[in-house]
Amino acid sequence: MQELITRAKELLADGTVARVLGWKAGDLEYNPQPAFFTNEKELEEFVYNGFCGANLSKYMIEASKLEGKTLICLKPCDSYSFQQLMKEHRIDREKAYIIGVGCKGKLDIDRIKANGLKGVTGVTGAELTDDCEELCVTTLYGDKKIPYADGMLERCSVCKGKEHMICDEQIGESKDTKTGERFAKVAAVEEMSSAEKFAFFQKELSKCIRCNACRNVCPACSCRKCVFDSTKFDSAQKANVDSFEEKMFHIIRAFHVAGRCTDCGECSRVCPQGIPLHLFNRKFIKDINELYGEYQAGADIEAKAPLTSYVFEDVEPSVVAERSKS
Amino acid sequence: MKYSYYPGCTLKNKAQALDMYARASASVLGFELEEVSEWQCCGGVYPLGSDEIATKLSSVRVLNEAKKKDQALVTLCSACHHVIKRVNDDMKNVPDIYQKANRYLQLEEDYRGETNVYHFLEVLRDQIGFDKLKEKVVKPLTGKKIGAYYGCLLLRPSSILAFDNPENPKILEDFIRAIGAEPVIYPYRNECCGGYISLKEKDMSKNMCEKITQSAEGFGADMLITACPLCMYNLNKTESKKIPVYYFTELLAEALGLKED
Amino acid sequence: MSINNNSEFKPKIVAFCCNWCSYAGADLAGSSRLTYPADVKIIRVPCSCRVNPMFILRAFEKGADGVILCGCHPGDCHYTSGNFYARRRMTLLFSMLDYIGVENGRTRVEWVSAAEGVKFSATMNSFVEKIYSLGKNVRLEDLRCKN
Amino acid sequence: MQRIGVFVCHCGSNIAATVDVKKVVEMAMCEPGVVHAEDYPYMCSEAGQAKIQAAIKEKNLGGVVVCSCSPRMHENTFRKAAEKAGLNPYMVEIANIREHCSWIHKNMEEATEKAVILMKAAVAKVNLNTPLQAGESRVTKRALVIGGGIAGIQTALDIAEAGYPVDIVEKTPSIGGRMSQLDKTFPTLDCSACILTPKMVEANAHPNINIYTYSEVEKVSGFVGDFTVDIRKKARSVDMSKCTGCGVCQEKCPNKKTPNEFNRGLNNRSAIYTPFAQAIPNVPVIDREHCTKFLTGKCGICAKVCQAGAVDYEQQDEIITEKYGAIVVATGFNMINLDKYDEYAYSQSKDVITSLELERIMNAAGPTKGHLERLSDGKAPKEMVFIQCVGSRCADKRGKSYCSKICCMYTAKHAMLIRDKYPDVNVTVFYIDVRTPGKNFDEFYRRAVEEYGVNYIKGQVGKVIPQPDGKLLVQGSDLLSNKQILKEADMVVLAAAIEPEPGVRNIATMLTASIDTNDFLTEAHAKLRPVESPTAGIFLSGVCQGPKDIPETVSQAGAAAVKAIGLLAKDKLTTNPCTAKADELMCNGCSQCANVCPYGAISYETKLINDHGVREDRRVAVVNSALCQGCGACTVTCPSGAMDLQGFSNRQILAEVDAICR
Amino acid sequence: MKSEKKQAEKIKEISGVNPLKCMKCGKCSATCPSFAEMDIKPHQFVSYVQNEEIEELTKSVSLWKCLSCFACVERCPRDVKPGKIIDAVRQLVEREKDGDYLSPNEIPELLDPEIPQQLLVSAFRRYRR
Repeated sequence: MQELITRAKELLADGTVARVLGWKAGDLEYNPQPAFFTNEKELEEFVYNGFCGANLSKYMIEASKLEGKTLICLKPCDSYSFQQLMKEHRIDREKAYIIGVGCKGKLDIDRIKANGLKGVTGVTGAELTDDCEELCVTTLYGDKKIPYADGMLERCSVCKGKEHMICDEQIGESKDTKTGERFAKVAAVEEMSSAEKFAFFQKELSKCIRCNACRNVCPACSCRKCVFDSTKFDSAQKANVDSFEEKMFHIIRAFHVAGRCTDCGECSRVCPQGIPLHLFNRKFIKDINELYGEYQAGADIEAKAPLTSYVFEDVEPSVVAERSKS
Repeated sequence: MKYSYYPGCTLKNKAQALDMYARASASVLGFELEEVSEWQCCGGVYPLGSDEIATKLSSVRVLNEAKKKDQALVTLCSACHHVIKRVNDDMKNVPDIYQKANRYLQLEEDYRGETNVYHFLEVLRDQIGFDKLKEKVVKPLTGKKIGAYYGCLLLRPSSILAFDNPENPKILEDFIRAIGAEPVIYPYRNECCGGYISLKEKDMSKNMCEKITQSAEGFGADMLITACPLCMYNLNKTESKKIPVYYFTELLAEALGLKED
Repeated sequence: MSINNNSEFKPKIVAFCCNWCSYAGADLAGSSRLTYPADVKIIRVPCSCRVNPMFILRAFEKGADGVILCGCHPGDCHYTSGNFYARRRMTLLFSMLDYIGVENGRTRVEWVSAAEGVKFSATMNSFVEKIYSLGKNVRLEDLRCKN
Repeated sequence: MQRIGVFVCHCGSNIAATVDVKKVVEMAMCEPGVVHAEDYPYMCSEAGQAKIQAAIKEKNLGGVVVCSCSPRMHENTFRKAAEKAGLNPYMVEIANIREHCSWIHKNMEEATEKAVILMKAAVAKVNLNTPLQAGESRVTKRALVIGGGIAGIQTALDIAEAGYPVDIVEKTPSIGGRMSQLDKTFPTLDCSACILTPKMVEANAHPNINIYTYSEVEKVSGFVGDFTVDIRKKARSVDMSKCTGCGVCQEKCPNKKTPNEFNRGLNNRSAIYTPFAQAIPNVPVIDREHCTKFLTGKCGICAKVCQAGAVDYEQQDEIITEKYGAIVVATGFNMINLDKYDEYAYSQSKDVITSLELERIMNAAGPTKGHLERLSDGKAPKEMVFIQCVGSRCADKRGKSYCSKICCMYTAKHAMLIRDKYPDVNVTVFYIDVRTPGKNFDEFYRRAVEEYGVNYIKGQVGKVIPQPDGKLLVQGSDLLSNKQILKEADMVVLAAAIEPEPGVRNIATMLTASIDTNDFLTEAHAKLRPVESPTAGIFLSGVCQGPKDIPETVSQAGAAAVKAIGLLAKDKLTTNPCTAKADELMCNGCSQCANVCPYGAISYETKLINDHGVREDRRVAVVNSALCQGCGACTVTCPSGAMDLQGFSNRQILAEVDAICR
Repeated sequence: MKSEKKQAEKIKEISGVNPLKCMKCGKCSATCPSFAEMDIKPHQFVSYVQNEEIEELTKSVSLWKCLSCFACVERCPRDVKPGKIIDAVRQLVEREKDGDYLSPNEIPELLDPEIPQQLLVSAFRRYRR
């Protein structure tokens, strides 16, 4: 972290960048938030620790409109989003100075609490100075040690890799955190009967309060005006009467980002209701990989996106019925 | 470089020359032919029927042996090459055949055409290189005018054998040049010698071979070379036979200085 | 229309047909007097690629029991490539609907040329039959929309 | 809310027998916005149209729904009627209650219910219709013809005669194309040069025609009526304005070892050359790949002997950019490579030749000065064998699946010419079928057989076997006598398949013109629009579209010219108003829509946008309505819904959906 | 008649050949080295199967004259593979009782000292079930 701050100060001082886009401590220590820093003084608040899960790429859309360059800190997975936004001309590469920051897996306070911990008051071991093997959780009932991996976001256990797709320089070490199969949960749902699937999603989606946090955080959901706020589809400003409205919203949202979603997992991370929203996006990714060939959004700026290309021999939609387990 | 090697029945018997000279030459050229253990006869002709499975199994076993060693399989006799190469193609591309064959064989791992099958000549051309071969020649056959006789089995069907241009092949001609002799190109070099028909229809194959040898002689060949014991047998049966026929490996050994006079 | 609890199931089926092939195929079915159930209502679109997943979900939201999309055969699109895009979009959308537990028989894509009146009629007959066998769509219906 | 009128047609009894039209009218009056509804036996009749027009005026209608037959039948009729009454034609919608309702349902109640729903959907849609104006785009009154063979020349002449300027771009140093290589033409046997050369001269002299030889199309942008084309004029190394065409340079050129393309490589030419004596322009080209001066720096003889001082070794390629309203493709054909047909011994024997090579041999300006002789030993042949369908009608990977169409006739021509000029030469033709569909064609072929004694044998040849004595043994089938024939010949002529000139694929890509698996350009409609590409403003002339002979080529060239003239004659083009349109305020500028547009109609501009008081430069999509054909692919790709299709807008379609599911 | 139809289907199945692809150019017969010895010629085999006249084919001496040299297969412009049809008919015959063309008894007189093993192996495969 110190190295990052030092480098940021240097770049501010020599005029390479006009501001720094990073994280600063939030109201709670395990809740750092994205922030712009414009001078050395402000940088004192800069943090980069195991809780800095927020993907900063989307902030670059606004930063691209500002005078001068912005130093942006990107974790390996964030760099996919950044590159995807570049591909869509939403951000200006020339306006960014990218520091690829190391990643040893990002933490989630809810996951930590899920280890049976109550009255959590603080967490140590997330400073990224060590190998990130263990966390020490301070609770009202005493300290408790848990393995670092047990406090990690789901997305880190199915990490795409610790390589930055794009950056100007790299600071900090990374550590492989992949332990699981990315599509395991999707495959498990696919195995369910039709009724089970319906029950599963109805249960999850009925929690949705349409707070739009998923939409706001999603780097692919960067429309100036969302269709759900627009009069063009008669779909705006509807009260949620039943679960269908949520389904429609989440299906369409997933469809709109299909082929563009980098699977950064921010939607699930920010959902206050804990809905595993990434299961929608990952379903599309899995289908795309299986039906049209492996595709990772944001990995290759030149690659043709699956929904804006085709081959004559593409499968027919009837494949869905053929593949369906239910 | 080590290859699995499938000699086939005739090379163990009537065509020992073809086999012997090939092995000797191989060691000089820097590769080794490791004979597949307990190989069985390929059957001599490729079973054309789409429903014939059992007759293809001996080839599959050989191919699988090579696969287990992670080696390419080298053949020498044209007939064996034809059969094994085609069975291999079936095992790779024809679901009905590879499914049934694997069901019969109950191998540890299904065989799906993984082994590469090369004719000895293909090894010379593609792995060793005729230029390289030329460098190793100590007794060039200078001044000899040699007609290459391909026959049918090595060339056709070209979509599967992929050996050379089936209508105007040049691999043996290039070989002849490499050993210092002069190739004679004549139009019957890719026509059939009569093959297995010579057992019962001796006149038919005689007629065919007559055409072949006369054409070769007419274009000025002193001798013919072949890779096939059956071609050799049939060509030697012509009435007006004047032109000698050799296995190409014999001339190769000679050029490499391996043949005792 | 009022809700008639006693009435037997009359499915609502929306068929999106591209103007150049399938709509003309439907016309041909008509001029050939090839019947299919009146439950099917056709919406004309210029090309199968004009059909937005929103339209399909909206139909279900409003109480449709089945939605079918018909376009030119792959390779015959009036706009050269529209149906190729439609094919990918619909494949993914249908897969998603199946994934969330909507019976996959409720959605279908068929390629019907302007000359295939017989196919159009046969397709509609089989689709309607399928929808009858699935019964009323409850999983995607928005109750608010009933009146 | 529009003021809507609903008009229900009985179509005699076609609709009224199964649909209760009165009920539909009654239900229509209950729909919001509907201020008028009536039925009539024949809405499409003049009286029916008059009723609509009267209602539009009297009730001040803003939208019209006609419940009638398919819109594919009478949408235009009703739109025109509405327009005459002062209503924007795009405010008319049709509810198809005939083909989609009355004709397929037998139960009146059921059919009426459906008709009502279809009417409601149309009303719901028309409520959201907006008046649309057909757009206009200008037409550059100049045509480009790609290819300077007989097809290109004829097209150019016809367009030029109509008064429009035309440019011909020809890849080789001279116009003339394949036809200039031919000796005689069927079925009249007149000399090819005698009929072609005057056309070449005429084209060259025509005030409206400008010829770029030794040039290629490099880049095409724009759209129908307004194409911009970059033409690369390759360095000729000879100043066209100075050269007098005296030919001394070619005579003195010491490097005469280059295969002569014009003579199919049967003899050699100099490095500085004109392809043939009647070349237009009669200005030589230095073949830099073979010229000693360019290869080694030494020589320079041509410059020394040129009294006009025209030779210019420093000349560079030049790019000319020009605007055109129409483009005609006339890129022609080539013979296939015969490497894969070695059973016919083409590569083994010099005396096995292609038909085009025979044309050169028979031609007085050819490599043998018109004497029929064997290329191996110069001897006169006594036995000639022709083999048909070499590479044509092949289902294997070696050849082409199509019939090359011209071979039967030119072979009959060759056979006849040989028998005429050399009566002692026997001619045998191995054929599979003799195809002579053309005026006087079969008569021509019969003359070859009956009057000239050409021996036609039905059966393909299996192998051509060169003999030690230089003869060729032809082993073929005679299917009619069920025999295998061994025929000794002195020369064998192969009717090789023709294929589109290889460069056409590149040109088609530049033009976004579609091309089939055989690389023939696709026509907009196989029967009804055979000389137009599906891409507007692109026309097809000659063999680039499919195999054809000279008479057919010339008629197609004329047809393509007429289509081009029809376009150039317009000052403005009206465009389909049902095009996509981007809402600048909502557009993200993400480029996804452009990726799916089949017409390249979407581009991006950086514009100053005033978004509710926020003024900023934004990258936004702009649809060129002249290019957009209205498929709507972009609208679905657009996640924000900024892109919409006029006439089929999201809200319109959703309104239909709602009406149907209500 | 009916069984001939069945046999024709069997031949198509064993050979994998679709006789309808044939355009009747005769290149197979033009190229066949055994043409002179055959009573029914290669191109006719295709037509016979197409017309379901199998009876005559099964009696044809051509079955035993074809070399399976694949010249017809290689050169066929329509990818019909007449050689495979002939082989399929041969199999049809051999799979019947007494269908063998070579009996072990005749072998001794056919032998000579130079005969390579593969000749016997091949002949057995071709002539017998």
